[in-house]
Amino acid sequence: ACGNSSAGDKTGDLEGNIHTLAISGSTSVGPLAEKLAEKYEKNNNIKIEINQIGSSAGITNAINGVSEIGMSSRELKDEEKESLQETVIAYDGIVVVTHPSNKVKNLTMDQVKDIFTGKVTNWKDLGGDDLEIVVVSREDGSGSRDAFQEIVGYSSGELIKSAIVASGNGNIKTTVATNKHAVGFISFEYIDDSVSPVSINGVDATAENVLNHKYVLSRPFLFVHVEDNLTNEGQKFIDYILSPEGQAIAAESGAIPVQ
Amino acid sequence: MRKLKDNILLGLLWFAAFLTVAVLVMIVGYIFYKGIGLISFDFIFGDYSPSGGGGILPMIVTTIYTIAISLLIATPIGILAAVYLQEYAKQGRLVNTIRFATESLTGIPSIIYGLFGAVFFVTTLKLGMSIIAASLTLTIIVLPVIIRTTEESLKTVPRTYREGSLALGTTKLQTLYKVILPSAMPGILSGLILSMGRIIGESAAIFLTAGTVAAMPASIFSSARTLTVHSYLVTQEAGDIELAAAVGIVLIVLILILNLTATFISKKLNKANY
Amino acid sequence: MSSIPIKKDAGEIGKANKRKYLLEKVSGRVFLFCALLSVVSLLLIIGFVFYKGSHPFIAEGYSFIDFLLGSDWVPSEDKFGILPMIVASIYATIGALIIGVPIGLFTAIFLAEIAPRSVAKIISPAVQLLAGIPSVLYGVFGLAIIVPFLQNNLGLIKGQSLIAVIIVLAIMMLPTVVTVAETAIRAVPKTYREGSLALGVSPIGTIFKVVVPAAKSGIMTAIVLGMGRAIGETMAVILVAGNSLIIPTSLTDSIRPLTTNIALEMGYAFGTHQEMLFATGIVLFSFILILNFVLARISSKGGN
Amino acid sequence: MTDKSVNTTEQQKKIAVKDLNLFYGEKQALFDVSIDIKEKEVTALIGPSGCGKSTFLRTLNRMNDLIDGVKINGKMVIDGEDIYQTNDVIKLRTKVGMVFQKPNLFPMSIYDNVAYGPRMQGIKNKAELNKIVEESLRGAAIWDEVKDRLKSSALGLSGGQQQRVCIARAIAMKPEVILMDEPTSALDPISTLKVEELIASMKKEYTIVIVTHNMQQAARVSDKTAFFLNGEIIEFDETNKIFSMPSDQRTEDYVTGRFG
Amino acid sequence: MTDKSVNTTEQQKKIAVKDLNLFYGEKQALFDVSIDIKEKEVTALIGPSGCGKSTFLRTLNRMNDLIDGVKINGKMVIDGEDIYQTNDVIKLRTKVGMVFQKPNLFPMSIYDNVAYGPRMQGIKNKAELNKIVEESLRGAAIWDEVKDRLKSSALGLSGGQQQRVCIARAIAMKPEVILMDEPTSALDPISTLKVEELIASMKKEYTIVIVTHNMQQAARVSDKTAFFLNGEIIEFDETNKIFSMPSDQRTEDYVTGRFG
Ligand SMILES: Nc1ncnc2c1ncn2[C@@H]1O[C@H](COP(=O)(O)OP(=O)(O)OP(=O)(O)O)[C@@H](O)[C@H]1O
Ligand SMILES: Nc1ncnc2c1ncn2[C@@H]1O[C@H](COP(=O)(O)OP(=O)(O)OP(=O)(O)O)[C@@H](O)[C@H]1O
Ligand SMILES: [Mg+2]
Ligand SMILES: [Mg+2]
Ligand SMILES: O=P([O-])([O-])[O-]
Repeated sequence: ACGNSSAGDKTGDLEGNIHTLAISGSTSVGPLAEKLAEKYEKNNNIKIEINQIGSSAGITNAINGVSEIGMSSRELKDEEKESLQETVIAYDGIVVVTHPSNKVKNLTMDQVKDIFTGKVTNWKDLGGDDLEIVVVSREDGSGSRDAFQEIVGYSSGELIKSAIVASGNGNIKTTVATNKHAVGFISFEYIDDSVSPVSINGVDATAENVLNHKYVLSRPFLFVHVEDNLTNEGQKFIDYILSPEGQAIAAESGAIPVQ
Repeated sequence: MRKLKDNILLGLLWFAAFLTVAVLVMIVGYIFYKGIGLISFDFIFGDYSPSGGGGILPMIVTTIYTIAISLLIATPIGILAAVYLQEYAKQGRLVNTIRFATESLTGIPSIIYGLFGAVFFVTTLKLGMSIIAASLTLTIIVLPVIIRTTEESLKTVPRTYREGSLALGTTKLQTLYKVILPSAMPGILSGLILSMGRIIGESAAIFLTAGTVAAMPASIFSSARTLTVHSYLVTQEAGDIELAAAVGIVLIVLILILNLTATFISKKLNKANY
Repeated sequence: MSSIPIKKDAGEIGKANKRKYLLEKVSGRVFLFCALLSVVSLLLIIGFVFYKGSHPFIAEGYSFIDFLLGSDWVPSEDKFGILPMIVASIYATIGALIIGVPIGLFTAIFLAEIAPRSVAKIISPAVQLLAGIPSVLYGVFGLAIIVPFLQNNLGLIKGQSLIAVIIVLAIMMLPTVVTVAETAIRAVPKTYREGSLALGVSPIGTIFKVVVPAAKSGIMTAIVLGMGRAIGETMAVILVAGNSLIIPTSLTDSIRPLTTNIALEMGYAFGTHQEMLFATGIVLFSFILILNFVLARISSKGGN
Repeated sequence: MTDKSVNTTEQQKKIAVKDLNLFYGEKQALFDVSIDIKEKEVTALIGPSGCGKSTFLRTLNRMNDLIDGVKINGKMVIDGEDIYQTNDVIKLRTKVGMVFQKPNLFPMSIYDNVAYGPRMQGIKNKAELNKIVEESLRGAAIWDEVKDRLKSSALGLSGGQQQRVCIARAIAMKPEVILMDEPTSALDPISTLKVEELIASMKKEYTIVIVTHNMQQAARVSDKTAFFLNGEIIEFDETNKIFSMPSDQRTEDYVTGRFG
Repeated sequence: MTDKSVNTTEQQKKIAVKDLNLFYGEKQALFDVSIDIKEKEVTALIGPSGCGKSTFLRTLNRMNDLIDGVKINGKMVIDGEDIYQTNDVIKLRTKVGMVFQKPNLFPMSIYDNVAYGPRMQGIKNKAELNKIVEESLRGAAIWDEVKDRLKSSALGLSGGQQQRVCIARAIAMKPEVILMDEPTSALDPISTLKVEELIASMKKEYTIVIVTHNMQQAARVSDKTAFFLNGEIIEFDETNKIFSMPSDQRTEDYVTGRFG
């Protein structure tokens, strides 16, 4: 993934010396990383390639050297930890969302669990209309799903079988936005008017509440790399992200800064 | 009795054709209806910005790159392979094996090509996620299409041309490039159009081999995002149907332009041939 | 003295042709090489997928039977059963064929035999153009129009369903089926038509009793290619299938066909999970080969 | 019924063509063609290539309707009915059968080929169909050769056999007129002979119009011969007369092989 | 050079065929064919359809090599060289030109069609090509008709013109022998006449072998005639003799139109 720029005749040395930083992985981290990279590239002579191909693919790429840095929205597995260094670049809140017409605006964590494991199947049992519940989940292996399940306290095997499995936050959002039975979960960054966020145990899903640990549905955004593969330029980009300027950009785009 | 049956069948034929046309009009209409609002000069010719706004020029450029490179590699190989099968090979086991292989290749879902490309071109051949890796993967995808269509159009070249040429003491090779290929050209071109469609429409295989970098590619060794991958990501991750549709409009127009160009060239060639 | 130039002359002519023959030989080899390249790529792909996909069963002690017949797919808990997906793929393909093939064939017949030339000249290229529209866009259309439509009009709790997949796939195979079948029907010798019409048979009778049967093999190809599209399609299906891990028992159940399973999870899979996705690919591939084989059989039988 | 002498002259006039002109788009292919064809006679149409024989033959069952841009004027009356005034082409074609230059059997079994027409007429009864098929194949002098393989593909037959099955297929519709466009030109001599014998025997029941390039054939099988040249009928007379003492120089040139 | 009497008998024997057998796969199409063809004569091959005329003609320039499964044995000597012993088919085909039944010009201009062969032989010189093209078209008696449209499509010519351009294309290679397979069967009478005249004039320079279905044509253009039947040569003799007093009954039957 090294830009052996052959079109270097015009811009000469400048072009030729540009370092290409290859980053790939989580589709949740991707948009944030793109924004950070956009700002960073403006002031630095560097080209950053960001590929949103899923957390595990990114981790694999980092391990076998296809990418310098991998992005993950899930915790590393033990065998991955052996070869990789990780850096938390931000936190991400996960919100339970429903159709805007849904009267249920608050749920307890137990209720969330009952919904996703199929113990409760009608909104009327939760104070809503007499409507069957349609559960929408992310795909097995997704960082968002891993984190959500772990915090709510159920396993993939317990997820109600008839759940719709949507790939990507956008897909969940579209599904929930067009179905008044539906409930799903998405990243903070993707919230808009088309869906209605649900507070958990009375706590609203805001960055503030995540930071003060009142809102517990959150997970880290990770940059991972193999120790020896990280170049100076790569290190500098990570440093930039962790700097106040970088963290401000993260906050702006809906993620939660690391203090 | 027969008349009634005829009329019913005729009605069904009209109905089916109407249905097909209606569905197709609906799809194109829907895409235009949803996306047209976003179409602007800046959208098509502007650089992309992750923080919103921005255009899709990098994706257009990437798309054109992938089409050009894949066809550049696949066209000669495909045509020559077809020439071998149709003009040179003794019809027998080897030819049947090759035909079976090419036919099976057309049946493999593109996600499997994507996986293969990701491991073989990206990792093993160390091309990295790049336009070239994606193009090589796409080459394998369209090769069978080109071979099949070329074979078909070679079949339609009258035997009399071959005989006429050979009887003048020319070699097979001379006959091939002076007489046979020129008159098979329209058919070959329509195969290339089909291949272009396949390349443009591909997402899974490209996504895994070229990646999704939303920036103007510096070279063919850069990671990049094609229009189709863009509309895929926009749908799946951002859930932005309007944007996906706007990209769709650009795609449809691009396909239209390429088709018309190819048809035009084919007409020109035909005229040159009379 | 005089014999030398003659000899030389003769030698030259021979040489000129010799070069031609040599060129002939070399080019033949080059053509063969190109043809073999496609075989090599197929072998590479098959080899690669099989190598990856068979690993868990050979080296890690998973049972292939459990893989095929198991109905639980929970990769994080080491459960890999793809029966629901096999069933889903079969249902979706058959359903799409049932809807898409007749409509496609009738449209093709209409375009080739009934439509005025001017009309066919507009519709046929338009239909071909649609074959080139990326499948993602069909998926977007499905998700934004078909899914809500089914939900609202059939009174379902969710529109992502087997029927939605069938409709989307049927639409997607239309351009292929129409285009290939139309070509085949147009290629039927005029003499058949004349023969039938001269017997006082109506044009419609002629079409259905003589022309269409004579185009059988081309029509079969149209169906095979359309089916290939249906089985192999991923991106549109992901959006409208619902991807639930149940064995569908009704048209309104959400399904997860084999292709979507691979595409859905490949980005997140690693280790055994990833290998199992390759194994899913093997099943899919075998599925396609078997179907191609069966259809080839049927059509060659029909041909006799 | 098969006795000619019973018929009055008026009845004998099966087909009456008067001042027929035919155009392919701008190009005129037939010029003021007039001819009367009698019932239960064999009429041969001869003439050099491209002179309009096929075109004329195909006007008799309106097969030219299938070609875009064909314009016809003049009068063509069969059994007292102007065939270009009626809309029932199907009826016309049922009455006027046709055998083509190249055998054009459908890719079906022999039986299905012959039964095709009657079936499309609505005849479903198995026994009745069997009867029609057998009679037609016998009528076309091919029954003995194919009776054991009725269910096998018609395309497996030799050219001559195929052509006779084509004739059987036409006979199965019980037509009154049979048009044949160079029916033996694709056949070997033995098959040709068989088809010629068949034509000779068929004229007891059918009115036959045959196009041929082969002068000897015209002489052998026909009662009357019409000589076409450049879209016109130059001469129409008893076959004997045309071949022994034609009244037009051009006819003589042609039949004696001075051109063509 | 053009005076026949100068040649000795041995020289006159341009082509000598001895006991030639040809098989299409299992099926034998030629049986023990032996024939000597003299230089600068026109030899006509006649016989009913399927008797092997075309097959035989095509063995003379090894066009049958193109067909899978063809097996040949026997001896075929042209100019003293056994053409099935050499590997240089190109040289053979340059020497033995061929004109086909249907004019088969390439979809190029008239000029390019005629220049095609010489160009493929490596002649690039513009002036030289121009000369060859003009000479060949003159030789084929078509120059005056096409000289103003050399650059326009050859496919826009009439059938007869096309056939003569085909002949010009063959002549352009300066062959010694020209094979013609029913060269006028697709042509109208006027074109046919022109091609026949051309053949008559060409025999001053070329050895010509022509297949024809048309007895009159054979009689008009050829010096010698060979009658084929079922893959055998039944009779080979002076054309006059074949048509006036053939020695074989089957030949007589055929030339008098008793079959075929
Ligand atoms: N579909 C057509 N469109 C235009 N012209 C046609 C068409 N069919 C035939 N012609 C022309 O009409 C004339 C008469 O053709 P027709 O086929 O009737 O000749 P024919 O006497 O049957 O010749 P042949 O003996 O070669 O079969 C010819 O000049 C031919 O080129
Ligand atoms: N490619 C082939 N494969 C098998 N059999 C063939 C092939 N070509 C010709 N034949 C057979 O060989 C025999 C001689 O054919 P050929 O074409 O030489 O006849 P012909 O005398 O030229 O007939 P025509 O006058 O119809 O052109 C025929 O029985 C024919 O069916
Ligand atoms: Mg005709
Ligand atoms: Mg022949
Ligand atoms: O795309 P993910 O962030 O859910 O892995």
